Amino acid sequence: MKLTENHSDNFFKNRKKYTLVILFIFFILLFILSNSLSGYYYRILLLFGINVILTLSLNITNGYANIFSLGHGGLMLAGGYTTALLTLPVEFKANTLSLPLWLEQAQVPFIFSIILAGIVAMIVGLTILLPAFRLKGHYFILASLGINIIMINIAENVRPITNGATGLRGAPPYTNIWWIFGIAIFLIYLIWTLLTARFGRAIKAIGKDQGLAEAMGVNSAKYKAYAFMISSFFTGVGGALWTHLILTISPSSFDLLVVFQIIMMLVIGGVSSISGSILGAAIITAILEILQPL
Amino acid sequence: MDLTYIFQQVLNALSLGSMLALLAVGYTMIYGVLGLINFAHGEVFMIGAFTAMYAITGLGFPLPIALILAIIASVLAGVLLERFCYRPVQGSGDITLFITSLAASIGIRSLFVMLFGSRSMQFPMPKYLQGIRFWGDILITDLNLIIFVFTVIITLILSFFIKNTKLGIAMRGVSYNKQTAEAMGINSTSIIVATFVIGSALAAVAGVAWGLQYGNVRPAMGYHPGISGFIAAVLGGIGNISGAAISGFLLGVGQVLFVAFLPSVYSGFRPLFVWIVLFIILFYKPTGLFRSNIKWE
Amino acid sequence: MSEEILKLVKLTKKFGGLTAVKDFSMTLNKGELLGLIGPNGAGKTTTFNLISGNLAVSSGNIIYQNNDITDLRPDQVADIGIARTFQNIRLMSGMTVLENMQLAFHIWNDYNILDTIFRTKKFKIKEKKYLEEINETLKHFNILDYKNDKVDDLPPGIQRKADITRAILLKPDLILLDEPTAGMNPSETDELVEIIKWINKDLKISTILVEHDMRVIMNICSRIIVMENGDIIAEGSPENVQADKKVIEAYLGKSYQV
Amino acid sequence: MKKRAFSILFITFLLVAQFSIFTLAADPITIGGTSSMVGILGSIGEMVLRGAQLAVDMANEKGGIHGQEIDYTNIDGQSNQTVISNAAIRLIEEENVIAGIGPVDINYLSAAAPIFENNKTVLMDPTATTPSIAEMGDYIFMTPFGDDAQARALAKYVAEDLGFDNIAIIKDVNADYSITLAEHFIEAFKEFTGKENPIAVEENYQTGDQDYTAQMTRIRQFKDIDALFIIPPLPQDAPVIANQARRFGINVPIIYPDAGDFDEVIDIGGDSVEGAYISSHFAVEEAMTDIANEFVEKFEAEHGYTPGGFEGLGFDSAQIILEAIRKIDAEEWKSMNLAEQRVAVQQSLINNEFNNLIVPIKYEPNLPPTKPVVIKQIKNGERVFIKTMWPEDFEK
Amino acid sequence: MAKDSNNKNLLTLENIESGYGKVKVLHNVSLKIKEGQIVTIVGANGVGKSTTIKTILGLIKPSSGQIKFKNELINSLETYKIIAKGIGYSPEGREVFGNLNVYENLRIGAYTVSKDDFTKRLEEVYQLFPRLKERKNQEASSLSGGEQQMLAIARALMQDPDLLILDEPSLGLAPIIAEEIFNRLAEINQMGTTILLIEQNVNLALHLSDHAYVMEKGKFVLDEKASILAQNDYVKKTYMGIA
Repeated sequence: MKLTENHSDNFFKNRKKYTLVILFIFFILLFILSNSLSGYYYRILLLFGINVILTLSLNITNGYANIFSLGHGGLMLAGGYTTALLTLPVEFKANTLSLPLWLEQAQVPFIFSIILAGIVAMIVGLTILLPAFRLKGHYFILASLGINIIMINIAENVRPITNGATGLRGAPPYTNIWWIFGIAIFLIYLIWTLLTARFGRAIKAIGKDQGLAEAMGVNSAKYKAYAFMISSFFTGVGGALWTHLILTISPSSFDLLVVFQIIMMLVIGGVSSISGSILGAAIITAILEILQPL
Repeated sequence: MDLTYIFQQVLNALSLGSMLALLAVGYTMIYGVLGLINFAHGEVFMIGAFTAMYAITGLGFPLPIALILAIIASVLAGVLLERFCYRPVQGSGDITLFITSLAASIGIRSLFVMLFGSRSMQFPMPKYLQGIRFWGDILITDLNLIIFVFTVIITLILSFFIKNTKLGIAMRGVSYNKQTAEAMGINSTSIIVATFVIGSALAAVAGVAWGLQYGNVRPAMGYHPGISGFIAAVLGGIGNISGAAISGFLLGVGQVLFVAFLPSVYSGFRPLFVWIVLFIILFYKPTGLFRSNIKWE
Repeated sequence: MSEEILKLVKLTKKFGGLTAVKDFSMTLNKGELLGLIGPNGAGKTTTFNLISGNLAVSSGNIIYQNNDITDLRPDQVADIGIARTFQNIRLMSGMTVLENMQLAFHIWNDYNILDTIFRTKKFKIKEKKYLEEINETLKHFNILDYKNDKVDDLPPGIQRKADITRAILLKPDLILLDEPTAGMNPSETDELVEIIKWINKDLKISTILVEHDMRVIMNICSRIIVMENGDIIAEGSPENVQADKKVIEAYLGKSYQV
Repeated sequence: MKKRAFSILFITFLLVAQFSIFTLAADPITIGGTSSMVGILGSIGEMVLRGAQLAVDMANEKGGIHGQEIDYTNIDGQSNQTVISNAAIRLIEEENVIAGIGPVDINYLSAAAPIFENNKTVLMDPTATTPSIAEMGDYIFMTPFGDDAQARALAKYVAEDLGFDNIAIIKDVNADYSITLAEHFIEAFKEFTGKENPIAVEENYQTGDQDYTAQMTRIRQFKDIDALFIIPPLPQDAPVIANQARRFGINVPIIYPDAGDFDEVIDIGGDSVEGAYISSHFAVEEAMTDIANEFVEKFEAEHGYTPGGFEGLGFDSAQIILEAIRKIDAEEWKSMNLAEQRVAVQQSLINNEFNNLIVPIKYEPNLPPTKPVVIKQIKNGERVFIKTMWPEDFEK
Repeated sequence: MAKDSNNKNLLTLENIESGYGKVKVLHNVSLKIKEGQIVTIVGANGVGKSTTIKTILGLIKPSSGQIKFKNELINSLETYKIIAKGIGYSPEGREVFGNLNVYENLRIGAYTVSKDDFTKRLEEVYQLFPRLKERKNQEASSLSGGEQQMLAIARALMQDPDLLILDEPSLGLAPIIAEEIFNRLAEINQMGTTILLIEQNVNLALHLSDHAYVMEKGKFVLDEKASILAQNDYVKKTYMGIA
């Protein structure tokens, strides 16, 4: 009781110190890990980081805003393909695909390509889902499932751009521990910062009781769309990071099973909680690897 | 594109439509009483097909007995699912129920892969079903007709049952308002079990029909029809049995007709078209083509 | 003299075949405390839902401070200064009282998303100000001690006060209170009566009060409207209404005597 | 705050716990595999694994290579790109493999390939036939022939030996295997028949489809086709399409690519696939080398059935690696560290011919290997050897 | 009006504590209903009246205390078993099955009854509510509020219960219709059915009942003969608005 009192009243003074100390320790830990871990464990650590990003993104919609989406695999795919097309070697693009010249020649720096990946995922999510926002309950779930199926279908069939079911390969190995955990930390900060302010309170309120939130002056359609946009942006970024880690991308990697795994991470750690998402991502990533030799 | 061709294509679609209709009815009934998308329904369907296959090839039973065994196996699977997967997590929220059903689906599929391998196995078709008849240039396989007629009969019996019997009325009551139904002296648990029994039996019939029609079974066979059944159930207005049956038919026929009338260059985009149509329908009718039987809060 | 704040013109709401509100017209003056009574199902809550935009009006108009607000969404209605409470206590479960209160500042917040992310001075000043306001109001309602408790664990009396506090924090010009004393015991009811008086007199918020407790209604309302079957059957001062034959028959009961 | 601190602690714990499972460099020569045991490619993965394991066992019976025992370590790739790429790095970093045998499908292969390439370790593609696999890197080698070669050999056989010049094609439009094979086949078929348009109709279906009646209704309208070329990416679709074709009265011979070379096809297809022609990697009856006979014998003894083309490919994938090591001087081999040994294997593979395999093979840098294509026919429910198409016969 | 007070207890609640999850709604509630009586619980919205009913019906399980029906302990029984012992229930807000027609609603009401008894009961109930017979093939959702309330009561009567529990039957009804319904309830009671009534229309209810309880904040604060309670100043003041 005392502790909570403290942190909400003097929230800005103490929180900052705590956070900085933890961040400092965390980055030192990362530095040690990145130099001492073998390739395999380093990789698992990276996957864990990507999973944290994906789970946190999904938490915004499926957790806080309570709009249950099954379509995040499709958004990852959108992000992954975007960054792949922007960064693949020109030679590969020229030989395998038939792209407009500007895209074929494009060699976008990593930072911009992941931002663009996020933006494309955001646009995809919005275009497909905007007409679906008035749907309720399982009708919405069905519509969101559509994102996945539509995106996979497009990736499999627009062969001049996506190279069909084989997908694209040869993405540069840009992803590293600093990118992933940098983005993860930023996302954690962003979610925390939003939740403790007007924007996040509105989204949380919609998730708890939409009618009441509206009575408090929250435009639920608008804020749901915002929530979905942030979520799909970071899902797209997660997909992009994944692509630059695995170095290849094909449609079949983003089926329902991926979404299911992320939902598992979300549920195991506890919905609507940042630390829960991290914990869930850690547990599922570890379980998936530990079960491997069986 | 002459009339014969169109008619032939519609005829072709009858059996696929029938199977999806049977699956969709199961989805919608279970959704009605439990508020749950039973993603494992596709696996119940697969279990039916596997049992029938094994009864025929392994034990040498004739098809009708194999069908009965398939129904028994599927019903058992459905009831066990209800008892050990869904009942324990009832009331713990949508997401948990959802995860449970997805996990059950993947679990059963993996179990069958472990037991039988992921390759497909032959589903033998008895000689008396192999007939083909011609009507002018239009070709009709006996099996296609039989599956269709069988489905229509089952659907009619089921609608009669749901409409007129005490149990059927109770099922509708439970799906409309479970708590009030309980306060009328209805044991909702047994109604839920009964619903699983009926839904799973229909899935078994669909599974056997699938095996006969396509000649093979495999552990992953339930995935695609399962999703189609789910779509049909939603499209038909969740909880609406005849709506589900009709939507199942429409979806099956639609899928075949997409192939039939789309230039084959575009046939890769079939799911895209299906989903666009679906989105359009949902945009204008946000609760499906037909009236939902669920009471919305 | 007095200025109109809300005017309902021939408001009608139909649900399928059922007409819940029928050609209902009324006006509310600025600063007034109006009691809306009538049997259950007479259309009081439906009227609230129509004003607050939760239900779509079948026909008729709602005029608020000379603006037609008939077709506004609930959030827009809240934005222009009409707050409401619900018949059942509605708080965000799993959140603390404070978090529930903070939501009320949604429409007043004018820092933008960048202020939020970078925690600018503006953000801090605003949030601090809101926190002070919340503390002050909670203190006035005597529930400051519960500020950091989860609302689910609180007794109904406290929950009800939190519910009303949150509506007040919207700083509305008009508040719709739907049975605020439902489920309260007499001492809690007395406390709520004082609160409602304070809201109306000190905060100068015009109030419409739906209530079943005749003690409350007759004590504090300056004017009463009696509804039955979606329409007005009587209107006037508490004394007049209590004496009205139709009211006695439809609502107060035959044994009712003044 | 407490909760978050706890979770960070937990993660750290997990990571530290994993340190303790470090393995030391092993004495024997290790070959790694990433065959998937589950998922859609599970059954092919298992065939490959059996073949490869047998090659390793046979080498060990003969006393290993350079006096060292051979180990074969397979990590289940689960038909999942993420898992396979993790498995690849684990094989290289933790299991210290000399070379690896990849997953059976190009999608999954392309997840493993960059890791092997970056670590300068040879990765053998056991079954995937897309020619561009050989271009994935200097350390990526294909065991099977490329689809271009397969398509040409098959087109030549169909056009010249069978004399067909008007055929229908049905393929999976979601699978690159089907699409590229069809493209190469059509091109070659035009050349060998000399006809402008020897393809009567080209139909498409989608992965996961089971109902091909709409396509069959269309193919049925072409009454004078000589054959139906079915190009499924996976064996399971092959017989189902045949069944439905027969039901629609399409009674022309059926032609399959190597995806039809499975028992499953005959089991399910039954009478429908009788007489079908298949292009294959290897036929038991027509052993091209001595070791082929030994392989068939030992395989039958161990697993109780006659190996098919994919068991053969699995065997060859491992055998090629073993042969490459064998070609290195023993003294030199022993003086090298692991990284040098890995590079040596690659050096030994390029520009070399290997004859001590089931099917003789020749490598050139970044190209699919040159090797013969076998044509089989299904007769009385058995796949029977018809003809070997030697590279020099069908090459451009 | 008062019936023989020597009659046996049909339903007794002893020291019931009950609620939803962590939140306790009922505190130490005790209640007695004798055979043949009409007993009313009055109280404002949200004081725990409906919770009391739901606890009796087993829809909520009490955390402590005893519930006896016909001298049998029914605390831990499933709802459907409690209903089968002879309790008819007409829920608050009527809760008819909107997707079923009138006949089907009545069929569900008679779920625990054999087919023959059902036909017999159907006639009796139709006699009591002729309007329902006219509309027997109409979907319940299309009925007017009063008709729906009649249907809810009729449905509760279908299994010929010994105890009829009604949760706010006058809710949302015009006074004339409410009165009609109360007249029916009197008739039903005359035929020998014990009635437990929850009402906010205190005036009507107290005139009909033999005995009444006043509930506030999950406790019974008054427990008296209805006729006495109707004269009680506190009740008059608080619940009937008589100053």
